[in-house]
Amino acid sequence: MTLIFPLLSLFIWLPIIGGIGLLTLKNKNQESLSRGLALIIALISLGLCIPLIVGFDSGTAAMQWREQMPWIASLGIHYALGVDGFSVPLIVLTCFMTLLVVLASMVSVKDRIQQYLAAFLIMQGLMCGAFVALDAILFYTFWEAMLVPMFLIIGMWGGKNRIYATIKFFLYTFLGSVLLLIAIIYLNITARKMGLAYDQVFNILAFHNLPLSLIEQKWLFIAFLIAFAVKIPMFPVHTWLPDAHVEAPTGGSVILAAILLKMGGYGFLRFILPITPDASFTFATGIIGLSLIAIVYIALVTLVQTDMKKLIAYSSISHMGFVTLGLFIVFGILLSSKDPSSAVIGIDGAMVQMISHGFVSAALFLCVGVLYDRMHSRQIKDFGGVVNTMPAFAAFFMLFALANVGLPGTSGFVGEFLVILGAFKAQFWLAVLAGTTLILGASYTLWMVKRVVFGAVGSVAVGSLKDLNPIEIMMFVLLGLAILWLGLWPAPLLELMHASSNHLIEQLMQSKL
Amino acid sequence: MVALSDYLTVSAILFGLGVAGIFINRKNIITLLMCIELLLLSVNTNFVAFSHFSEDMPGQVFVFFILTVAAVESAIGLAILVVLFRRLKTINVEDLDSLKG
Amino acid sequence: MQNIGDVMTMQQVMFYIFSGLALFAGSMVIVSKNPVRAVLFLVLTFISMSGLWMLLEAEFLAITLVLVYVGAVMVLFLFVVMMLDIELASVREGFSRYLPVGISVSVLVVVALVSAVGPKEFGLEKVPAPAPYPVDFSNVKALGELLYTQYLYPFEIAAILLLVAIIAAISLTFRGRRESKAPNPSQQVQVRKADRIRLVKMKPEKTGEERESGSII
Amino acid sequence: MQTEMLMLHNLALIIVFLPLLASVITGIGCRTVSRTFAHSLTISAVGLSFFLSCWILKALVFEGNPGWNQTLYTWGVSGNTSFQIGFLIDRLTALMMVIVTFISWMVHIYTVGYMRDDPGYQRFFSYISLFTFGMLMLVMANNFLQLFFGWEAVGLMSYLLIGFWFQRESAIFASLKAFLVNRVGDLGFLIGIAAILYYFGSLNYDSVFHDVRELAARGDMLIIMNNHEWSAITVICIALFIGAMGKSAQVPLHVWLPDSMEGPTPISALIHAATMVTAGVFMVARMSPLFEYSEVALNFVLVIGAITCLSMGLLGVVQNDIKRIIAYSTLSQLGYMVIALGVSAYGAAIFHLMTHAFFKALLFLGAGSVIIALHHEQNIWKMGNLKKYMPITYITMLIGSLALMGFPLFSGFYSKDLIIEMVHASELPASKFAYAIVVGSVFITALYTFRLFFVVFHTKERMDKHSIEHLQESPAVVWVPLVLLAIPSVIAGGMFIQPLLQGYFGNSLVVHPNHLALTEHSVEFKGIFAMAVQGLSGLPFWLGIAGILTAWGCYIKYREIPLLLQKKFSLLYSIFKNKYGFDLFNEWILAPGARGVGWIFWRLGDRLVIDDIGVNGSANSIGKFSKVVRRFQTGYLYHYAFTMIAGFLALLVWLMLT
Repeated sequence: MTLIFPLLSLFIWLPIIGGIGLLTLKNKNQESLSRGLALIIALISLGLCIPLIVGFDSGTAAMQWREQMPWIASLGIHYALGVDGFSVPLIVLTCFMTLLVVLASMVSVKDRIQQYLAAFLIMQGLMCGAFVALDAILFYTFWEAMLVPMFLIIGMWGGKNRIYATIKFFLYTFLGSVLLLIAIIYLNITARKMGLAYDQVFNILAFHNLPLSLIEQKWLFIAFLIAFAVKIPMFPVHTWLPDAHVEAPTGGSVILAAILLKMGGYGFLRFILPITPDASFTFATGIIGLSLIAIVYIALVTLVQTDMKKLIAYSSISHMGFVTLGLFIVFGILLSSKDPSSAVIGIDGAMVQMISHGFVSAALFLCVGVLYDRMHSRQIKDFGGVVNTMPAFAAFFMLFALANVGLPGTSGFVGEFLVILGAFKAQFWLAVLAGTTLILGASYTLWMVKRVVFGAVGSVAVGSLKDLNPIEIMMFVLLGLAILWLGLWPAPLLELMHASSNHLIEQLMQSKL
Repeated sequence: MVALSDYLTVSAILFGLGVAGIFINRKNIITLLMCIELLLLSVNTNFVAFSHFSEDMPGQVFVFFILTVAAVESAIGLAILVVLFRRLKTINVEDLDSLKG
Repeated sequence: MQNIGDVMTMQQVMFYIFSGLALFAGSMVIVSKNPVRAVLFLVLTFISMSGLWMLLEAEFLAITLVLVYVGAVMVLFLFVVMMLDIELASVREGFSRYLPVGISVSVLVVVALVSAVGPKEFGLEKVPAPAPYPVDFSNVKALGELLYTQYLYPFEIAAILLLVAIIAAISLTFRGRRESKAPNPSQQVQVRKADRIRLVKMKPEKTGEERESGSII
Repeated sequence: MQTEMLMLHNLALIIVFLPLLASVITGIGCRTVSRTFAHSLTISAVGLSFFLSCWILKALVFEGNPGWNQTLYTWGVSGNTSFQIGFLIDRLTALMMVIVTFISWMVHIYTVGYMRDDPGYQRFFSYISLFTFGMLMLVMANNFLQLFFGWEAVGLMSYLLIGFWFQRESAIFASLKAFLVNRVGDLGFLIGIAAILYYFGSLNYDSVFHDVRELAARGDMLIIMNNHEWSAITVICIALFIGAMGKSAQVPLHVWLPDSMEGPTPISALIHAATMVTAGVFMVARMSPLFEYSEVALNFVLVIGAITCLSMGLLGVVQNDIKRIIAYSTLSQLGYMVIALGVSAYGAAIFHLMTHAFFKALLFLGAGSVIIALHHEQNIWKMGNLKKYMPITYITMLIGSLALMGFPLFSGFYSKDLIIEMVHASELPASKFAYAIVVGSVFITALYTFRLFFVVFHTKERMDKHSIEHLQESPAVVWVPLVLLAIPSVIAGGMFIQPLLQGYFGNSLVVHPNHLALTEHSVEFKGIFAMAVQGLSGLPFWLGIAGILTAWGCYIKYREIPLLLQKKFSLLYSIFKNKYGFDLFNEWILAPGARGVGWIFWRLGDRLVIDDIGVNGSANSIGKFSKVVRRFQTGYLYHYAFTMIAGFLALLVWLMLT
């Protein structure tokens, strides 16, 4: 084992230790102190992304920045970390979003700020942990541990109906997790049977190469699918998301939408597709069907929502439909064109869609948070003519809404564009159905904008709104720049995961049978 | 000669008495305990009988242990009974339903 | 040994006497109204059973049953029964109501058991009686040899179990030591005025006259 | 030569990004910068872009520069597909650049006067500059991705500008409608792009145009339904054309354009008459190498264009809002252009696009001039005899109207006559039908144009007293652009027809040898005046005259005729008034239908089936089950004992029986 700088460990443990430190802080002005500390930790974490990206070799699909040491030695469980082109963008997204949440809390959270910030920092560490874990049990540990801070965040700082929402959220995700564990254990047993080395029996990369019969793959696929589909969330296991979002505090919604949902997509990339390629092929039609339902059906449901957060939550589901669609049209493309490199577009599209959705949905939730802080309402009917009193806010809101609509030049476009291009390669009608999001997405987003932002001043409360303060402006500018950058020049992101996407396609082309 | 089945029958009848006692004395916890003693006694008799007829000593060792456990059980049971009575001023089983789901 | 069918041997006589006694006493245990009498019948059951055990050449256990069980446990029962003041009427309530159920269930049990262990399975033909032990055979010695060699470990555990039972019984029924009633001088010295006296401010009540005249002094 | 090319490359960059820069500066600082700063910055930026565009046009036309294809940067690489951003400059692009920057510049100047009192002054300038940027990106694109970017960017600006007066409910409604209808077209466009990527493996024009012949020869088929195969190229072309239908407002995606008149008038002139709506026409012309290989698509284009041309012209006759009349006229004229595209007369379509841009911008700005003079009154029946008060507007509007109806020597005559000739010469199955429509539409065009003209500028004064007192000619910033636009409205046709027929577009437009009507025609061309004289004897001219006379008869001389007709054909009238029911269908069936379906999905699917039955249902059933099971837990010892014994007994019996 060569000694390298434990950068990835730092990503995990710096925020966690920082968060625990915040909890133990006792001081006269502990609130402002904890705010400052949290900000510093979040900034350092984001700063750590620079060496991560600079030191990352995008030319290879191999895991980098690897760390490995025994954890539960008797079972062969290791503390194994590493990143590839799929995890790096997600880590950066995580650090970025946590910084935003910390910034947002500066103005909007008054109650138990210390614990609030601590929960988010710990959350950050755990999420990074899940993205970098190479050991299945380690991944599972982070995956499960993540539920706890989120549970607390919604349960403690949430809205009126928060208990129902938290329990629904917890039970839903927990149901999936149990199956995930079973699948991991099954893989472990298979790995032992194959006589794999002691440090390989829980290694995810070793799982990728396990020979599995079709029936085994099918069962594993279903177990993994339930675990990850709940997180994404796919139709029909999506109903926890609107409830959780509506009750969650702004920061909770941001993290939930921006990163937790990506866990599901990441799980597809890391577990389902490489471990069970043949089962994925078998079930591809079904998953594509569910994705299309998510895109069209959920978009129609979104249209009639009256609560802004619920609307954005439903729109998230609809957008995440593109992620699963992108991942599974790959099989269709491979069938119809044989050229493996033309199938990469699906994976790329899904990945870009995840990152972009992270930015866009977070931005929209922050916008709703800004309005909620001032009006204590999220009902669309309570607003109208916000632009009259909050022009700067309206401009940002418009930008983010357009990104949600998928306007070219914003990040929202890139993922959808790539996925639709890929979908056409697979099947004509897939592209048409996926393309309806162009119309439906615009309908629900801009209709909301119309009712909230435009028009004459709707009520006295709207008339007395105050425009953004500097911290909020900073937040929105950061997000706006990220969205525009990704929309106008996604090349760096695509380049980053280029090798990993190609590698995944190779894995998919090789049947395990 | 007395057959093994005779001993077993006697102990079976004794067991039946113990069971019947539990049913018809369902109010009185002391009688319940006594009935349990009856059950144990019949079981022990079985052990002794089998041990004798199969000329196998460890059967009696078992009885020895069962006796120990039975003694312990009744000691603790009675202690609990005393505490219970002190607390609730009753040993009527129908009043003792805090385990009710 | 040849005239089994004709004459009851001494053994058989003893068996029937003891088992009849045991069953009678056992049934009295469950039907007697007075718990004290129930306990006494239980004692009788035990004693007759120990007689049966004697017939089975388990002398040590038979003696132990009488000495330990009857001598200690049953006395304990008696003790408790007498100590607790039990209303007999309420305890006997519903006796006749449950009688049919109890009897039918127990008859079922007995029938099932007897058909399982009856002569068909364990009769003399199937399980012949063993030859009696020689005169110099010591049941105690044989048991002791087993207990202190092969079963030493369980034996010790049984001892521990008894110890635990003792401690548990004591701690369960222990009411706590009676506190000393002697005053504690250090506490007495530390007492402050506020601990003892509370001053309350009240509006003076108006007298009847004042109320009538309406004048204020 | 090398340095010159480099300079031209940089020029193209500057042309595009100057308006963007100006827009961003004014946009970000729209609360802080002064009005003067805002308009001088954007006007000079767009003006500079215009002059530089002229320079490029000059280099292409007079200096023999063949045009170039420059790559700006790589947008992204996915698999073996590389998406690049860059510019394709050829004669078509250069002409479009000049038109766009010129009209935009005029509108910028005009806006100074028109929006003088508006609180959103700086924002407005930022928007229209940004629009100019988007339009330039669109016309200068050298690949489909960037084309789509520009396409959506102008759509967005149109959305923002229609809803510019965001306090007006009708304006924000119209803006949303415009965006959504455009999105329907965009869906088709995007499918077309996806198809192009699938069949050509690239989105760059040059490789696509290069490979198209091969694809056509190969005859790839795309299975649409089970046993329904379409040729790939037809699918691509029709999908792209659906995009064009959205942007260029062809039936049935035209519904947004009349409503878009809720926006400020300069916007109507710039976006909804001269530039953006012609993007579809431009796009089809740009894609001529593709369309030429699909007879089916061309027929489709032709039929859609013809339907739009006639049906929308008819609606123009019954409208009363000055801007809406011009808007329907725009729709009808777009129909002309699309017809021209359908018969492969791409050059003629672009020609008409150009002349139309000039005279329609002129008409809109003239209408705007009237509107501000009357304090935002738009109903033509509350105007009248304005020639007395607004002579410059009157004359320029007259020029615009004559150009629109295609009076000989005016620009509209040449372009329209050319289109009519082309349709006549075409051999497509649908061309006979289209020919009847284009000729008939000349009459209708003249009728609604002069109806507007006569009612507004002649007849008696119907304004209220207050308005008359303040009535006067608009200020110079308003009428100077009118004059500047009136000049090309007159001369652009004559100036441009000769180079057009002599192959101005060169290889930037491709016509299949089977459809070579345009070049054949050039042989017969004998000069602009000869053409005008020849036009005097043609059927279209007399139809136009008839139209003017009818308008004069109905609206000046015998005012009762239209009322009589209205009563007599009340059913027809109400159909026209309701715009054939498209709006009714959209507003009462389509939109509520979608919402209703959404509502049903939400309540029935999400709430009832998934949440209540699935999620809460399973939780409740577990709860109910436990409630039942709980009964066994009575707390009575003897119950437990009984259960134990019963179990034991059962076991015993079972053991014995087996």
